[in-house]
Amino acid sequence: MEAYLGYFLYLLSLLTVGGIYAIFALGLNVQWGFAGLFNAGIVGFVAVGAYTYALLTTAESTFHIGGFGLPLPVGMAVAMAIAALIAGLIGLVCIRLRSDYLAIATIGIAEIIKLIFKNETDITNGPRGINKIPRSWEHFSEERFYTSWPMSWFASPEQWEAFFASLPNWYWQPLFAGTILLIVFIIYKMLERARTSPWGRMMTAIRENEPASRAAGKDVTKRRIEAFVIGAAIMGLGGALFAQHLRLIEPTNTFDPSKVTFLVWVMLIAGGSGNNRGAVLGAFLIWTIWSASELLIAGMIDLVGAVFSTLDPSILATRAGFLRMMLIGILMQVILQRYPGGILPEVRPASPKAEKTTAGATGETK
Amino acid sequence: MKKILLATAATCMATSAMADVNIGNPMAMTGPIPDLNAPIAAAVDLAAANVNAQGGMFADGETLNIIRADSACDPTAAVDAVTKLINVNSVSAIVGPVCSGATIAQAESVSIPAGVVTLSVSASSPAITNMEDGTDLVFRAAASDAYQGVALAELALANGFDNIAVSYANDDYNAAIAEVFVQAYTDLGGTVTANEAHEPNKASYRSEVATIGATSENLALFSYYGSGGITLMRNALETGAFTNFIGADGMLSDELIEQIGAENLMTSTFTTSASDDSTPSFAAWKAIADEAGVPASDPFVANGYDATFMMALAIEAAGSDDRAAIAESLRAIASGPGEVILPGEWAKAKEILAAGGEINYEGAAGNQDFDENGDVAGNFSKSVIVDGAWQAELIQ
Amino acid sequence: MWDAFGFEFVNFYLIPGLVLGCIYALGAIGITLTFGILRFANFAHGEIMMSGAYIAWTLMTLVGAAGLVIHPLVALPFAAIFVIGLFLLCDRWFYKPFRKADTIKIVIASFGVMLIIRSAVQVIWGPNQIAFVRGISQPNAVLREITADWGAMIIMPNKHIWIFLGTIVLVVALGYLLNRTRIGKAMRAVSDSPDLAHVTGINVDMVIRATWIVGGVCATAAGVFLVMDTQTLETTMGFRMLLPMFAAAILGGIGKPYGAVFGGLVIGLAEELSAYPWIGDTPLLSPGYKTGVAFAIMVVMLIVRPQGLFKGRSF
Amino acid sequence: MATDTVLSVAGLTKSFGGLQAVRGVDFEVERGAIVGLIGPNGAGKTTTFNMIAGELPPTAGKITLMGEDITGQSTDTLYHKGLMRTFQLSHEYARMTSIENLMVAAPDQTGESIWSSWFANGRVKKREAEVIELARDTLEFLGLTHVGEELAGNLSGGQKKLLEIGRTMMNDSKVVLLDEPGAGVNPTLMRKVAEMIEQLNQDRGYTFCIIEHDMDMIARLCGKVVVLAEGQVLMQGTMDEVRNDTRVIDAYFGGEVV
Repeated sequence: MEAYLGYFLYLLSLLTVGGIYAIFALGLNVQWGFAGLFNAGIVGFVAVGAYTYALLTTAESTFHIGGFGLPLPVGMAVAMAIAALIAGLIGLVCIRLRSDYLAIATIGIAEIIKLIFKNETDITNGPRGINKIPRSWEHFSEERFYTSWPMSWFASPEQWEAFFASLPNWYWQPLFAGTILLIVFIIYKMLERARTSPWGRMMTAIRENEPASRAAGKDVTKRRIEAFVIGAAIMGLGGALFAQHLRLIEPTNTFDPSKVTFLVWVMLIAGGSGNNRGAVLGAFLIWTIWSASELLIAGMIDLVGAVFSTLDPSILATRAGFLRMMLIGILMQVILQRYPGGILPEVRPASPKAEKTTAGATGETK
Repeated sequence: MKKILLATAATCMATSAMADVNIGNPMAMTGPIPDLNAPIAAAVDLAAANVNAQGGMFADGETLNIIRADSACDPTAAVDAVTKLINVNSVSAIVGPVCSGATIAQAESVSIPAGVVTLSVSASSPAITNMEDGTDLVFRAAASDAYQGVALAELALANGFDNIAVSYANDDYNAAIAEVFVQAYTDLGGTVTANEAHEPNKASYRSEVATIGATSENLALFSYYGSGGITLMRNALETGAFTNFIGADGMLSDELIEQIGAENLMTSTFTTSASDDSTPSFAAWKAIADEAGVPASDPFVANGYDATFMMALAIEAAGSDDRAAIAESLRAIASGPGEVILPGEWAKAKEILAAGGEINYEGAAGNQDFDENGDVAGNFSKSVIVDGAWQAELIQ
Repeated sequence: MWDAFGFEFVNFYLIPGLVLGCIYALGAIGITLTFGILRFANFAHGEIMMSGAYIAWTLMTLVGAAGLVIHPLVALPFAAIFVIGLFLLCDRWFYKPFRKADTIKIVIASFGVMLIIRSAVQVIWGPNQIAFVRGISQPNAVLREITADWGAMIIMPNKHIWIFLGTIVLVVALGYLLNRTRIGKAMRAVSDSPDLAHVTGINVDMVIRATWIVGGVCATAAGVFLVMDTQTLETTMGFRMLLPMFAAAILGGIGKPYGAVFGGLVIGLAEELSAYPWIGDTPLLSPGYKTGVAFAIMVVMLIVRPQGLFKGRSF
Repeated sequence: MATDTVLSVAGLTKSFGGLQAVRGVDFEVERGAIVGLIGPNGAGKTTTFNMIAGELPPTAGKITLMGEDITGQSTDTLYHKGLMRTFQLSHEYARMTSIENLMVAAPDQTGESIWSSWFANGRVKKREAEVIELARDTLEFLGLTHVGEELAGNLSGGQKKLLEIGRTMMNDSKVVLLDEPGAGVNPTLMRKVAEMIEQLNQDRGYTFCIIEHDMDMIARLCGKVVVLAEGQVLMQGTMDEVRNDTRVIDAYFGGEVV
């Protein structure tokens, strides 16, 4: 029984992290899939979201600025807003750069953002990072929450303490995973609606043919910035959830471009860019492969060690992590060449009928 | 399909090890400090091998398995790795992550909520001291930076350096220890002439060296040898900007001698949390390590051995691999009263425990008595070059 | 002790900056040519550079096992052959299928190649640091004596002299290739205008191969020079050099090899000189931000003058 | 015919580096007129168009649209002021259907605001229904209903040209700049294109300014022709005047009377 609980909890953690990556991938899909903006600085927006959330919601601390102890939803909303704001500023100056150039510029900007978080020690606690970041649902069992309003209004601290003691210690895990999946679902729904509305048509038009769209009265620059900002806001929200999941963030290793930016790109390209379902599917799939490959490779090494007893498996074991990276790199090449559009390629929303129908053309709006 | 296959594979692995005692060991094979990681991992394996060679776990001699995972010094990877260790591999305890960030993240995010004990090998951040609210699940076998920074400041003044320039790598470990050092050194009456961070892993540090080198001929260097420390040291020696060097255990490695040459390190002193040859526990450890070919004095290697050995003792003392009982027995075996157990003395400890006696483990890296926060005080030794190799000497 | 040097700025800021600049410059040549001729930003360039250094080290160790000690510069040409082979294989397997597709595909493919090469090196040679040349390098005594007589003592180890000379030789050779040989002229033509080049009957496949070869030689040299300078091999060093090299290529103007050389020197100097106490006694910029200097120059350049100082192409 | 000027160009100049592509071009387009812009290759016709349409900022000179100075205004702003252009090489959205190609060009689409798409679905749907209706009418007018659901990339060259004209109809533009509507179009469709232009001019009162190499088409449509050569206006007048002008014959027709 115990073992099954373990698998269930691991499954939940796969859904949690997969869901967070799905949010990043959906954000990237707005930027790249819809608007064709090559953002290679995803990690910068994620970091901005995570740090904003962490600084706003943690309890007061001597290590970094504030610890403002604000409610969690406020932290998440402001994380989105700040990420959007920064994206807007970047967009104003960089958006006219074409594909590779924009990629290089955004990588550079993301690195600069990380350097700022690392060096402005008074604000961010520098390389040591911020810990004790409150996590949705689990935070209710923290003393500073159940002794303050609104929780204190419902019951006394002792009652709360007893209540939480009666729950299994993983009670928050399904709730947290569920919350993330719900957020993924809401973002997915909103983006789907945007995609199938005239907004999506206009974005596709701008991506397909810029001069024609300008001639058709579309303010291309403004629309590009809009997509960039929306995507960044989604990434900022993802960053806030990322911080909740990790409960400690620090600038160097948490926000490693090869594990955030690159992995998210792999997810989107594998799933199918331009397709929101593809983005979500790619995120869950790649994260599962990524996470479970450690177990698999560990097993394979044991096997190799058992079969070829003369080999020293410990050498392989210390290098297993790199095999994993290589696996992802090769997987990526295979997908790029075999499935150029991803597993779920982009599908345009159904075009309206050109023929007039007698039964009132207005009904045929989809 | 793939998912099913993976799940099956995971299940097989988990069940195959079910009858034994499993300890999860998230290390940092990938990530920024692979150099430090390898000898520590070897020490962890060595401790398990010692245990298994001397009768194994419990009365029926179960095998102690070390299940290794990769935390990459990265909170994301650490949380993921420890989630798998706890839930899929069903380990009894975590002997742990190397980096402070990874340790805090995995503890706060996974192991504390799951009620699993973590005993970190080398996490030294002061933030760990006050991390827990009401639980007693996080311990460490390495002293907090707070202790070593002070010891180093005293050493610097004892060596007659009344002014010093400080250069530290901008990572969690080195930034923290530099901060403590600067504070202690100034309080004790020394003058810090320059205090600059350097970005790890740069190709050249000549300009950094030149800038701070104009102010003092003594350099306190806080860096990992494997991620820029050697380069900085080399640049400092090449330019001749500094005469004397002191530093913490991140720099103390045979690799330094290997790369820079002993003849160039005659004016260098590095501290480490290991004891010197004169203590019986270090001598015992050195004998075991030398026999197995593990570098005994490299940073945190002794701590890695201690952590694993203590966790095994704790499980043995608890009488089962049940997670809940381990935290309590970990405190019991680590400090007095009781018979003193030295590194490698598994059979002796097992016998005493079986007879219902009490033990007190005196580790390779210090006496390993936990305070109420799960921290150890640690002894410090200074290492200097003697006959082309590091020689440690206990400092008070 | 310190005052004895006198010529501090030159010795500890200018020369190291130029050394770093030379390395960036050689790496940026390959990037700018790939960008100009194949029209994509090759993210794998840094890793290629790094693998070149590893191969050079392996050659030196193998020969060393036979009792012969060779200078890294001797191993360089042989390592370059391996690297060129690697470049051509990557092109054949990973880049060629996307020649006609969107730029983005090939850029992402190069991202993947970067990952594959790096992890392959980590699996083969292990992630740990390896000593390339042991010990510390003493300044060249002759140079010091001579310059000291002139009243401006220059302290420069031999390795830096080799790096300067090597860079000059390679850049001069590159100039000869591009200006005097048929294939070099064809490369310039393709870089300036691929459509026109196609019309005039230039063998584009040939030009692409030549690009990889030239880029490969320069990348190997950059990698070997880098490890000659730092004296240690490390698997992540390529990636850390990548963005500064991009910055150099952009600064000099995409498709302009000489621009890349100039850009490399500027970026190298800017990084080192940013820590010089220009105002007062403290460094102008905290060394913690040193890495950011190259990125900042690059971003500003992209925004203000994307065609670069030498009027390269902008997309 | 009405005589008030809707579009006037005065002293329009554009230099690229040292090269002066357009040098002080002046001409006027009256309301309801169809003005032809002709000249040999490299005469600066498309550059002039690009400047009027806001794609290129002029080096000097002034462009006036219905009394308002529009010099240097962006293409999308001009769209909202009733000036629209087509392209020499068709700029269709290849991976969208013909009807969608038209719908993109409709003005005042509520659904183009992402907020409305989320929170004002009713209004979006209402306007979308109108846009579809308009697009269907336009398709019918163009005679493209049968390829309405076809991807625009699969259409023939002539159909693409028609689609481009159709896009200008979606906006009910006042002034339309057509850049070689006949280029690469087969003679049958060419006649059709010309018919459309005439019809739009007469029925809807569109003002056209056309670049075209096909002299028959120019002769048939244009009341006034402006001849450009080497970036300058060589002459303007009716087609007959142009045909008989020796300067034009020298510069453009190379001495050969068409």
